[in-house]
Amino acid sequence: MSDNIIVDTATRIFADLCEPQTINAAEEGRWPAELWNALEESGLTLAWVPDDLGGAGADMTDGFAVLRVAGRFAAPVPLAETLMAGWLLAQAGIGAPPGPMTVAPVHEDGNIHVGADGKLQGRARHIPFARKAKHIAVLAKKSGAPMVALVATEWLGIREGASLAGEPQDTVTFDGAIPISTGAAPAGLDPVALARLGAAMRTQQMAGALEHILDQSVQWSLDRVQFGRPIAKFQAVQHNLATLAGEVAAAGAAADGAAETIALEGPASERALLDVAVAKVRAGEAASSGAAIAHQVHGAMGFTYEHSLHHATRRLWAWREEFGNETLWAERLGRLIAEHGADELWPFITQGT
Amino acid sequence: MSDNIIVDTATRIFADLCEPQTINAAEEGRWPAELWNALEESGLTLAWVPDDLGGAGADMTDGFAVLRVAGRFAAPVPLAETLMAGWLLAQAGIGAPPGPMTVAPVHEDGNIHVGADGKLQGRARHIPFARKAKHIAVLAKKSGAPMVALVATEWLGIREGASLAGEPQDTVTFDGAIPISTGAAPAGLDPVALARLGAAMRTQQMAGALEHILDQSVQWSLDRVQFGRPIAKFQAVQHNLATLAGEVAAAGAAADGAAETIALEGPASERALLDVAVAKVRAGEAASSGAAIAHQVHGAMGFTYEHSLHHATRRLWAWREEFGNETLWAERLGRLIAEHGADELWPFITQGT
Amino acid sequence: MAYNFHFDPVDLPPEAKELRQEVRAFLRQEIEAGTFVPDSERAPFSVAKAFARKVGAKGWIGMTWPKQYGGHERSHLERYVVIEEMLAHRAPTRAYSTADRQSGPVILRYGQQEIKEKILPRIASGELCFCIGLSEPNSGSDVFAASTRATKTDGGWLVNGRKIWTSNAHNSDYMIALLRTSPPTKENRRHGLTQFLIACKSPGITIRPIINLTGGHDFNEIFFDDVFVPDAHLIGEVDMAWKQATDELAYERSGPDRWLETITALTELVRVAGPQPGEKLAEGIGREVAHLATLRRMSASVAGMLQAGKTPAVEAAVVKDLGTNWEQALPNKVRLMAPPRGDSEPDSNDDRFEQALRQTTLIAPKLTIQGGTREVLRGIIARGLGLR
Amino acid sequence: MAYNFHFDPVDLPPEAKELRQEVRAFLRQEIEAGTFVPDSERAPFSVAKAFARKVGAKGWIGMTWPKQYGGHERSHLERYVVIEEMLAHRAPTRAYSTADRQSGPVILRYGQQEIKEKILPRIASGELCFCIGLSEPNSGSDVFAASTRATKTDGGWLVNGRKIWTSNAHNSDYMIALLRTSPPTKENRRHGLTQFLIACKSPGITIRPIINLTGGHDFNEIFFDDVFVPDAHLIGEVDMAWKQATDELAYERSGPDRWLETITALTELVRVAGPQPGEKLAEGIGREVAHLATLRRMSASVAGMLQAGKTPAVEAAVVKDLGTNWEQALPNKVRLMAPPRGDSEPDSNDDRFEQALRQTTLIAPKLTIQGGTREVLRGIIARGLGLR
Repeated sequence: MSDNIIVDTATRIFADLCEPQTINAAEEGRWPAELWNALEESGLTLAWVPDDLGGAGADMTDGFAVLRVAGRFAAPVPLAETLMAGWLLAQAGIGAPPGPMTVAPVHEDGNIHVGADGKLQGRARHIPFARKAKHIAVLAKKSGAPMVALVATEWLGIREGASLAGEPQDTVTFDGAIPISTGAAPAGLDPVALARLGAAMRTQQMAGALEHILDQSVQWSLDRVQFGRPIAKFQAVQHNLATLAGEVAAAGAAADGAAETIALEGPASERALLDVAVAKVRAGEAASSGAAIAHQVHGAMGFTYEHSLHHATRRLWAWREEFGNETLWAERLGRLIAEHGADELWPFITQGT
Repeated sequence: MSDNIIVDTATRIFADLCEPQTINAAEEGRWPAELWNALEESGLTLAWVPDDLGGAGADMTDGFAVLRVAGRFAAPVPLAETLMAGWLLAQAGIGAPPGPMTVAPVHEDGNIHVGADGKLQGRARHIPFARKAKHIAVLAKKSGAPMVALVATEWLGIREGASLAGEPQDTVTFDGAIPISTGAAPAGLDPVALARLGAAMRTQQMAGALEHILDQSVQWSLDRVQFGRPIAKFQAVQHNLATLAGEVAAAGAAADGAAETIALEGPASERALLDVAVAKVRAGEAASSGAAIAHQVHGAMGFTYEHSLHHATRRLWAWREEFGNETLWAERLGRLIAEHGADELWPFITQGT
Repeated sequence: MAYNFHFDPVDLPPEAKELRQEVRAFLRQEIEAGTFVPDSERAPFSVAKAFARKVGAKGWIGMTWPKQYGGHERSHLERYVVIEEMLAHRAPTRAYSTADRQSGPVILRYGQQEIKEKILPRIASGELCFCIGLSEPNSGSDVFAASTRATKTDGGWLVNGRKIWTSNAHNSDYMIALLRTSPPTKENRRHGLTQFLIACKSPGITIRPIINLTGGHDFNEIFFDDVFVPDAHLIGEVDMAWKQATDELAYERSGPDRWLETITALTELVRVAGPQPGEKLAEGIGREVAHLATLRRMSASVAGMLQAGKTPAVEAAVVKDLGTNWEQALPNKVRLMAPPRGDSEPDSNDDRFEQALRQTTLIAPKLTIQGGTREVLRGIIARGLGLR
Repeated sequence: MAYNFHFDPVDLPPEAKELRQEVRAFLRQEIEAGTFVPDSERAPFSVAKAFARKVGAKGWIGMTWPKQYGGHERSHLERYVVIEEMLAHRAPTRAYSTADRQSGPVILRYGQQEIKEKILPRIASGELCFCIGLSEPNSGSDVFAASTRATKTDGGWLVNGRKIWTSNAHNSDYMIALLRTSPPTKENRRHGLTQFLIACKSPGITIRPIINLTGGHDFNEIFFDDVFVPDAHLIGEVDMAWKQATDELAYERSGPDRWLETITALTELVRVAGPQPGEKLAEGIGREVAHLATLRRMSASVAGMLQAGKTPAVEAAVVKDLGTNWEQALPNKVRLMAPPRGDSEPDSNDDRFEQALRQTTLIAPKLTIQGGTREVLRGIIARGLGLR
């Protein structure tokens, strides 16, 4: 499979089946079955599951590229989460079931255990799409060793919550749940590494959403007439949009860096920490300043529910916080840089390239 | 004396005797004797010394207002320092000698002692104009009690340094120096309180310098033609200058608040901490963003030594750091707010008014 | 000298300080009595309406107006104190605030005697709610491009067209609308607009709600179909609204509502921080408080200048530009200062910090748009600097 | 779709990675040998000149040019690596960098054969220093308003007028100047300008130094009084310079010199912070490194796109706008992150942090002005977005 075929497939599906009304309906709780089914039938949802475990066995970079597109369309489905769950299960040799999935934990201090009786213990907060998922891929510990467990959601205690984007973000209680299957995770795969993968994925979605609001804002500025001319002709608007373009480009470049590194060497390496931290910090800043500009350009219209701008901007506000916000990643990154010391700052940044 | 007479006198003296060449010459080490003498003869330099100690006995608010004017003219003389020294000496009932003075320490961790033998011990860094001052008013400790000492500079070890503005900023070693006179300072007057007064004074100077660069930038934008019209007509320039105007106004308002409170109740109260911290933080931010805008509007011309913009901007860069920078004061302020708690935030800010 | 605007020192008179204590006591009592919860954005309108009557009974609406019209002839500074306490306590003022701040003063200044006598006392008592009909689908920031027209008819005017972004119209009794009565002239594109008082329940008016991105209903679109407005409801001179529009803005632009909209994010952060926050959090809180305290001083200063009979129009625009930019940026700064909250934290139904952060994050975009965009304000300041 | 610009993934070829090690080894050796101290802004020109010859001997000037003109036919990515290492080590490149980056490529593309053969090899060897005569007293950002004129005479041109802000002119052998040869036309205000190669020592040239606010001498004002320029020194088409000016900018705008100018403030902060900084300092450092690493990726991406034969003009403007804004803001951020330094600190003659902070603070203002102001860059990006 080439990059283009996968991305083109995804783009076509979203363009056909991810209209603004679909996104609004999803916020009201209606599952976008048509969209999800098309994604599943195309094999995109299990892109990161190897052939022999029932998946599409695509390159990780292809999966990241699809998430960029999903972000562009504000797709209200757990595509990122299902990709990630499939990847996590595959790490432990567990095949992926059909249907929507999600992962737990999402926080670095995640603390789920498999007891001697084989039952799960623990609680995970802020689990995206938990109530819509059929299964959850859990990264737990058993006697101190990392372990991946596949659990059916129907057995779990779910306390519903919502992200700023109105997407499900639930607290899941695993106490006493019996996994469908479990497998040992490779050494080094812990909630910290898992959060890196999640952060890299969210960064792609953010980059896509930013590309979208740039398009939308440029188009709006060309169409909207004030004081007798399109607002695009005002220097202040031009400068705002030029600034937005810079933020969009930076977020995209940073997201690409994280994706490449994870595709190359997985999330556990020091370089993965570097590139993911850079990406989540930079994309988070771009999300904040970019969304602010897009809203300023759109004026009152962009503040309405009927205009679709908020599909992207509310997701940007939610995603910048998920799998670690800018503060958390900046601190990690700063500590890493400090450990290596001043004279290694430049060599460290240019490592690999 | 009314506000206006004092301020008008100061304005006239600076307008006559504080030309850009005078400021450049001062940076090369030439003492602006004419300017200083005029200030001294007018009584401005000892405005804060009571009549009975040989000073002008003006209101503190008048002194602050004069510093605003001095900042506007980038006056290259230790007027603020001499005012402050006179005030400090007066606290201990010591009369002020003629000639330029400065104070020590300027840092909250200042640590100068008067020994049992009556001699001073200690070293103070970043003392403004030390090498140009005839005397230094020192806030020291004797057996744990605060003590003010007047010392002649000629007996001291001075290691020369310069601020970003090219003004003297020296390290002074007091070891073994015999004060001309000493007096007990009132309880509560310690280097922390002294730094508050210094910060309030610098804030006034910063507010004045900011007013000046706004004037200068507006005028330049009206005079400078690019692409066939004055750059003032470009919306981007207008927005920049409007932003600068806001920063100037905010710095001025914040500086006034600190000056009023200190004039009312001295620097040792909790409210003085609040208002000085607010002022130094807000004016510091205004200095940074304001100087950046002024330079952007002035283009290459403002980066030359022959244009006078740098007289104000380099002082703004130096002053934002002196007597505690934004970080230091913000932390103090944040701790104060936290101590009082969330429900007291609003009442605390509105206290007094 | 370009620096030709000025903020006078603030000196609240003793009666204003006393009044502050009185307002605080009243608000504490109302909160304790359960009259409202401190969450002005989400209070039902019925709560806001009941609250308006209580505030009116206290004499805190139309405070500066003549007694003859139900006002209380108190100072702008006293009014200022009442308003900032209301906002700081997040009291539900929206059933009377527009009338108190904008509509009432316009009627007082330009309205016909009959209307002044009829309407102003009812505003002051908290009985009437107002909205402002300014923006139209094709004129947002550019209010002078309005095309909704009023045509002279027997004994009054017939109104046809559309207004949009009209806050609170669905709850209002009256609207003051800017309507086209003549075409603009070549010399003055602002010519030809006239202000009218329109009863919102008039036949021919249709109100379409516009839901905003928080899911809330504040904006409306209003359709006028041969709506009759009696002659007595004409406000000021025909075609000359542009002369009337500018003065009143100083009232509107510098108020505490221009920098207190997201304060709850900061307050709740201070609560989360506890009495001994770390270096980073203390610094962050201090930085924002420095802005807040400075804005408050500037805002109070404008009130003082109004009281002194000055017209601080540029100063008011400066306060609004600084204030709305600050309050807009605040939730994101608070977010980045907040201690991380992972799986080790307990779940809670009553997470005041999280709620405050979410709500302020969502409303932030509108703060630099409503009531004069950032671009419009900077244009006004630039004009004040002599640049245009 | 408006999002019509693109940053290709970066993939430095193995030879570039090897070259990086080679350059680092060379620079370390030169620093150890005392050839230069890592402080490019303040190295004497004689040091820069000697360094240029060494770099030329290494084959690191004119790297991408044809061998026939003294070049080395290496890739843009190899050149990119050399440049970023030079900057990161603060090597004194100013005796050759302008010629390598801008003047050489212009001569290569538009110069006459005779000049290419005569000049380019001497640039590549590190022998020749160039400056660029663009701005004039009445045309700063608006280069097409230039009025310094070249008038045809026997065998060449006579130049009269003034150029200003010409960096390094007092040290340069040649200038490439943009001169007026015809008036602009009604249809095209950019018409009528021509590029010329001018020997700086030509009779009739007077150079007046302009000291900058750091006390340094970089800028100059240049007076032309009947300066003769031979026909062979005409570069490109007469009156058509506007067609030649745009292509070359991608080379200039996206280079590491657009985001590495103040890096020393960050490096020295990391040194001050030590291996285990507190929460606040760690976060602050991390935030800036995130920007730095992203800028570097984007900058390298533009080099890769140049190598692939693309013309990433808008992308280059984006890198320069982001890069210069970041590097300009950096010193102030570093200042605010730095641990307080009061009387408990020792005095030191060799306070690298303090020195780095001061120097970068002073040069910061020029970073968004030189080589295309922020306003010009944003205009270019806006045009790329289809807004103008």
